[in-house]
Amino acid sequence: MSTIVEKFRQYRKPGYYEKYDYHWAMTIDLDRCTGCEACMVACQAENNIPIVGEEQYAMNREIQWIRIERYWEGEYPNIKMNFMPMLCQQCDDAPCETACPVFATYHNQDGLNTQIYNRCIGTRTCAVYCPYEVRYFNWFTYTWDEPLEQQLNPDVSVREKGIMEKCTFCIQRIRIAKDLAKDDDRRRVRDGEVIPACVQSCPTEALIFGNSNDPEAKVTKMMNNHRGYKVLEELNTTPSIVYLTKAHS
Amino acid sequence: MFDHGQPTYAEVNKDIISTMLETGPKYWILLGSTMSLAGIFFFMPWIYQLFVGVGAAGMNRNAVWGTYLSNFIFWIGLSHSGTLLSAVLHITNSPWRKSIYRSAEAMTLFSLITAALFVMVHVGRVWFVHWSFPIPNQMGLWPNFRSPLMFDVMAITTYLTASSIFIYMGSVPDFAAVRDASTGVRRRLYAVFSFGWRGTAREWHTLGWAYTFFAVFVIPLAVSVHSIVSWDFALSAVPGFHHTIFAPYFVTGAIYSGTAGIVTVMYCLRKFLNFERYIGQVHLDSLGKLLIALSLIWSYINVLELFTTWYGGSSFELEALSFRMTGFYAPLYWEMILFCAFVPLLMLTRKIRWSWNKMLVISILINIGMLTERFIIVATSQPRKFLPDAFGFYVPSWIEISITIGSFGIFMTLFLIFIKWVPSISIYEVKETLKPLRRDA
Amino acid sequence: MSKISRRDLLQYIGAGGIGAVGGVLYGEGVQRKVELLIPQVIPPEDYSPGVATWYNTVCNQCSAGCGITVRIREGKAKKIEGNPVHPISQGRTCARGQAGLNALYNPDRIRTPMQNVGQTGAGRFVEISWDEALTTVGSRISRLKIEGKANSVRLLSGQVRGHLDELFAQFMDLLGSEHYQQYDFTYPGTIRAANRISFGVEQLPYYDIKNADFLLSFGADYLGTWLSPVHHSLAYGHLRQGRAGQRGKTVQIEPRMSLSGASADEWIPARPGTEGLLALGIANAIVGAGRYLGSDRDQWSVALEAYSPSVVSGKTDVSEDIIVRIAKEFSDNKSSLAIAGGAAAAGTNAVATVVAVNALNYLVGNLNQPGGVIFNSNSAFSTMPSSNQASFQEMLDLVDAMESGEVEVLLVNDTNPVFALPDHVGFRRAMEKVALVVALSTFHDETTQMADLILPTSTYLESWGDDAPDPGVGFPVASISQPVIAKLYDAIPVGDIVLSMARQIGGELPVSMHWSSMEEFIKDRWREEYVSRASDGEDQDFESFWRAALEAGVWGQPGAIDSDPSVPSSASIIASIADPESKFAGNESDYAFVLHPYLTATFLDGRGANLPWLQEMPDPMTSVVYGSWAELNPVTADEMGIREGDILDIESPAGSIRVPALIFPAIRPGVVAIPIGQGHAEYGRYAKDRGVNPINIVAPLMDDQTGDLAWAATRVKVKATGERLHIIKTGGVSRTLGRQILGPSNDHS
Amino acid sequence: MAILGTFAFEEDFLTAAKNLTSSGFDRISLMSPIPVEEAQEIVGLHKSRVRHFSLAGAIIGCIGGFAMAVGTALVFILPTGGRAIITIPPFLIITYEMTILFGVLFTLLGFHFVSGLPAWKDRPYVISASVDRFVVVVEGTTGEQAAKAEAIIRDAGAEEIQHVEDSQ
Repeated sequence: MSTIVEKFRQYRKPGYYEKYDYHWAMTIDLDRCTGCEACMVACQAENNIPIVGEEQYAMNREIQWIRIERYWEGEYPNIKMNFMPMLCQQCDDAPCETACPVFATYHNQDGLNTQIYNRCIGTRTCAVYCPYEVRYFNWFTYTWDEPLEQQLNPDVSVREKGIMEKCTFCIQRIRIAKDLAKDDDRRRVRDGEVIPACVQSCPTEALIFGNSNDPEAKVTKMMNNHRGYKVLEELNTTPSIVYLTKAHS
Repeated sequence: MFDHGQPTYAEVNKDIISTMLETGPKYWILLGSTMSLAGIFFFMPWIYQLFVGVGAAGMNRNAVWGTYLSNFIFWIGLSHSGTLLSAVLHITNSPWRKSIYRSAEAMTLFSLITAALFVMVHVGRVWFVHWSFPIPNQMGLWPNFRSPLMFDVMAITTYLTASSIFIYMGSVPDFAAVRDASTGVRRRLYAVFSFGWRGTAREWHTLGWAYTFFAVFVIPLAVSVHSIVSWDFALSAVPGFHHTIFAPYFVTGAIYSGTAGIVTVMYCLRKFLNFERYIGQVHLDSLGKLLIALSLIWSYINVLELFTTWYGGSSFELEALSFRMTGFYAPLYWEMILFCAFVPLLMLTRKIRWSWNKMLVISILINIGMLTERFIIVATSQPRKFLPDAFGFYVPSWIEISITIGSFGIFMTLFLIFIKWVPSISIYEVKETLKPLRRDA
Repeated sequence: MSKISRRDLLQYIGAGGIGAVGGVLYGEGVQRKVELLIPQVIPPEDYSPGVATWYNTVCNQCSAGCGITVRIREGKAKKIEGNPVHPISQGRTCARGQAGLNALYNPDRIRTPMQNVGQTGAGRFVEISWDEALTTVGSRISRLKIEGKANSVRLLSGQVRGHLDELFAQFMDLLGSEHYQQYDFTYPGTIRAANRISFGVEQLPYYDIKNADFLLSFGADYLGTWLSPVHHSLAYGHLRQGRAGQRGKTVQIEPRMSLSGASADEWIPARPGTEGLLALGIANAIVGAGRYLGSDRDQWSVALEAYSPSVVSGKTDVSEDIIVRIAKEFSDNKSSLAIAGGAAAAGTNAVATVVAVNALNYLVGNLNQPGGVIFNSNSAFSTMPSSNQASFQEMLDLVDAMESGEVEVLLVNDTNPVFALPDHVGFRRAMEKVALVVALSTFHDETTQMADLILPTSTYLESWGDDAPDPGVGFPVASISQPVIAKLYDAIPVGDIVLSMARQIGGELPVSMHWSSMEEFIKDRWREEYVSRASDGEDQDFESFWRAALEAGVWGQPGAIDSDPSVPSSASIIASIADPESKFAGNESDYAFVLHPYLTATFLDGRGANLPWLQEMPDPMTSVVYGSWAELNPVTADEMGIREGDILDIESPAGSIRVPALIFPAIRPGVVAIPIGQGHAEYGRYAKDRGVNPINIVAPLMDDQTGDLAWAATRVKVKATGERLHIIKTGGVSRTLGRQILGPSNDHS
Repeated sequence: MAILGTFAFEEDFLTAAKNLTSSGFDRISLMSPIPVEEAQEIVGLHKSRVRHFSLAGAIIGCIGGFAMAVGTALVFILPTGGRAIITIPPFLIITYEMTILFGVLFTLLGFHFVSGLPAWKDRPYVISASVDRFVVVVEGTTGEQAAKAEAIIRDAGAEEIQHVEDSQ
């Protein structure tokens, strides 16, 4: 009898990710984050994110792969502000992946929730299904005023209208790091060799990135921190980002 | 069955086929206006949106589904009229369905086509929408059959084929009747349409069996189509969508709005093609009773949904519920409740249920209520999901409103074409309901 | 049809449904621009398509001087990152630093020299060539020099450090005019003056937040805009979670919660202008409770007796037990640090406030201690001119000089006084009286619009220069700024403009300023520095040192903290304590609110407003974009019946502006806060006619000791105009509604 | 030679049909404007062979649908949502839809096979058969066979009798 239960559990949770060599993860220390939004501008510079303009912004159509959420706590005069960077959680059981009718988003060997731009037909189901609302749609083909387009990063494709986009953990940097590691006598990517643009520019080092399959990685240790928790854990999307609550000295 | 006395077989033929052959100037004016309505209000904004991008509509980051999808569901809902009338009542062979089931099926087919068009308008890159069909393509990738949208694609294509075969096979004998009653090109054309039907016992026997099988297949299909359409919402984790009651809720809503649609169409057929003799009081009365039953089921499910949400007490669901009932769209919500739950109760009195004009008004109100219901589900649950700082707002833009109006144009155009090409009342079924001719009579 | 590639054909076939027709027409309509893979005919030597190269330079988006490294692909700058070896940025950047590429590739850059035709300020410019422009300037100045009226040539620059500052000083000395001034709205003049009075030090000290246990900040938004935000953020991160098992505590005292207030453990909204009094109250509590064991305890208690916590709490609206508790924590912690800045150092009692805070630092003995106030030794460059930062009073004198016609030629470099000074000062009108105004600037800002002659300068990413960061990091540091890409357009770096002007003017200028380019000048100065320091055993020849410095982007002597940490005597500090009574423009009865203009992390003082990424970046506290707003406490807003988006008419004794209201829970009821940065009349498509500039209604009050503008000492009256405006913000409902988003335990509701 | 008898009333039509079948004529076709069950029994039609086609179609659809879903999922292994590659519940829905689709298509196919339509070669037919007349046609009769059939039709009360060509 137990084999059937075991088989069903194995079927229900194939657990692809133990077998893959990398499982990229990130920890965000809310005690360090000061809400300065350097990560947002860094991400915009690295990933060719367009400027949507004033009236599009007024219609709530901004494109910000990582955004800072603000939560007031208490009332004047003992009022507190809590910042929370919110980006794609690269969930292991992502509700958006099963929803896409054309496999424009799936879970690759790096444990990343990939978004394939030329495959997307724009049904936007993934954005409805994402509880974190971190998927952004190209409502128009956005343009860069001349000569701003010279700044576009050649490693990241520029999206046309009708395509969904989201944080990819700077997959172009991960690919380059894996290629360099492969050329260097086929070793694995060491901890700290690849970091996304937001982690690299965060001035308070609140964001830590690494391979959570590797027990010595800094991120794995941080993930086991007693302050660690996952946002909307009760929806059991098993996100790959662990937030660390604000401590009280 | 017939308010103004029994017509003879020949009169039946003449009456129904005459509506097809003689086309007065009024018909052309009506056809021209509906085609321009469709063209100006539906296709031109759509072409504009194709050039500019889906941003022309009012959707934004957190309400990525807008009126296009709620219209899609409304039109799929309307398509359930045909299934119910022709298939279910055919199986239970109730006599009163016989004269109205053909145009009900036509309503099914044309609202399905309009719904399919809405998918094209809704999708961001319509020039790659063929990737969602399981046909080989440039990238060698096959669609993801785990996605509710793939269920949609499969269910709606199946439903489209099934209902078009269903209506076509049902009207083959009538095509033969038209063939015999017409000359020249039209005769040769209908000879082809009717596959050379002669009405022999073997043909009637095979058609009877095939038709029954079609009906048997279409009923579960219709139920599955609308539950699959509800699963686009129900399989998500969004607080306003994620209820297990959604499948029966949508199926009931669909049959309910479909039946209301039939009453509207019957009224128009009676008025413009003066079928007073064929569509009588009994149809109106039975449709009215059906509407009352369906509205009670619908209200029950609505109350059930509110109760379970309130009883559950999760902050997400309660917030979605409170925004729906007291937020910006609260008047729309209460208007929906009024039109779909309370107005139909008027039909309990015979005085209202028997007057065609009152029933027309009630059926139109019901359908307006159902359109708002779909819009409410889409517009009030999406902007307020889990993270309060990401709450947003959704207001349809002029393009969405004009495309919604235009979609009725498309439906009416198709229906007007149908009236001239296919007998809108099934000739042989009406004859069946007449008392057979007796030698001594 | 033109040639159809295989991909286009498939796209047309693939266009399913009626959309096909639209797709075909649209596909043809878009002509693809042919782009060359290698832009130049002969590419530079380190150029290979597909391979990225990194160049280290210095960020110039604010005066912190962070070292940055820029990624270059195919001769185009792609990404700015922090320079990992630079002690200020340590590999990190802030939002403004990242947006440097927007300035480099900004569509509204001035591309060729321009001459104003028609009325000054009308903005009708015609393009002229470089030598034509230089001859007009050169001949005018040399004629004045010959006539002995060299003093009528004035150079007004933004905050410039390093050898470019020395070049400017040398140029003006050789001309014979001693009117070389710098004006920068964000310049910490009052803090520098207070340190000079308290500790007798000229350089700004290094506030070592990293090793502090308890940080008490009087108005200083050290995480957003105060002195060196990136370095302070790094320190803040370490203060919080950098040390195992130990978490520093921060307290912020300011009327309106800034970015640092949001991250602080305690936010104390003292009454505006009374921060100095509060500091002295805390000092009194420390000395009174016997926690200061220094020998001169009784002189301290005499000096502080007037500021007992009970008296101070009345005036500052901060309860007595909070003052006593803060004092206890401040003195108990091993290393606690007090800093002052922002609005606290921008009242009429600015210097007195900072002196009071310095006294606090002295009382806990954290001077020159880790986690305290570490005095910087002299700068890395020996030959540095004394700082000639103009105070507000000196700017008024400049305006009077211009009005009276004393100024013949005004050179304006990289500063925008027309925007940064209140309109009633009349800088714009005075510029019309000047015969020749020459603007050396990269963008068409308000001041450049008034110029007669515009000489386009290249951005910091295309020009040579160096920088000794001030405030330093406790040891001498010198960073090099080198061009990362080939110069864009017909612009010239400002250093080269000065050298070519010197050559144009003739006389002894070209003799002593003999360098042909800024690079040569910088290299020459570094060679002198290298030779002067070579005596202590560095045997590398200069060339390899120069190449290594260029590659690293920075040079420093970490170990070189001078041996005896000279702690200033307490007598001077006691003597410097003055009664920090603050005055406000406008009496309380008519002008009920205190105006609290504040520097924003997005635009700082308005210089970032023309960068699209910053315009579209939500304001860190209110998440508002593309506009200005006035923050009001929810309670006062209710009383006045004001809702979010109502346009308010805010009037001060010096003027009035119209700005939409925003309900902001973390602000004192009697204060209205307006962000500085928007409200540009010119300055490019992203900034033009957007929002409102609160500096224009700041009354011309000044700090009594330094003459700096007291921009936080103005009272205003607020009246709703009845009109409404949609404030664009990303925030939805900024409350967690009981959902466990910020942590498992539900204490964040 | 084919004899074609037109009847105004249904019971005469049925009596003619019964007499013709009992007297051994086999190539009889009974045409009527509405389906008449007794006529179908007379000709010996009870359970139509269309039902085999439907069943076959349903089974093919079921197997085909599941095979399609599983086959396409295995072309490229793309794990989504942490679930298995071959996820049974969604594929069952696809199977359900395909079952119905192929069921309907095969029923249509069955209709065409069993009923012999579409047949465009001209066969004995009277226009009024689709309006209000019941028609009996006896084909492949010669000489006295035709006379005998004609007699049966006449005493059943035929309105009109015609001699027409056989159907090819």
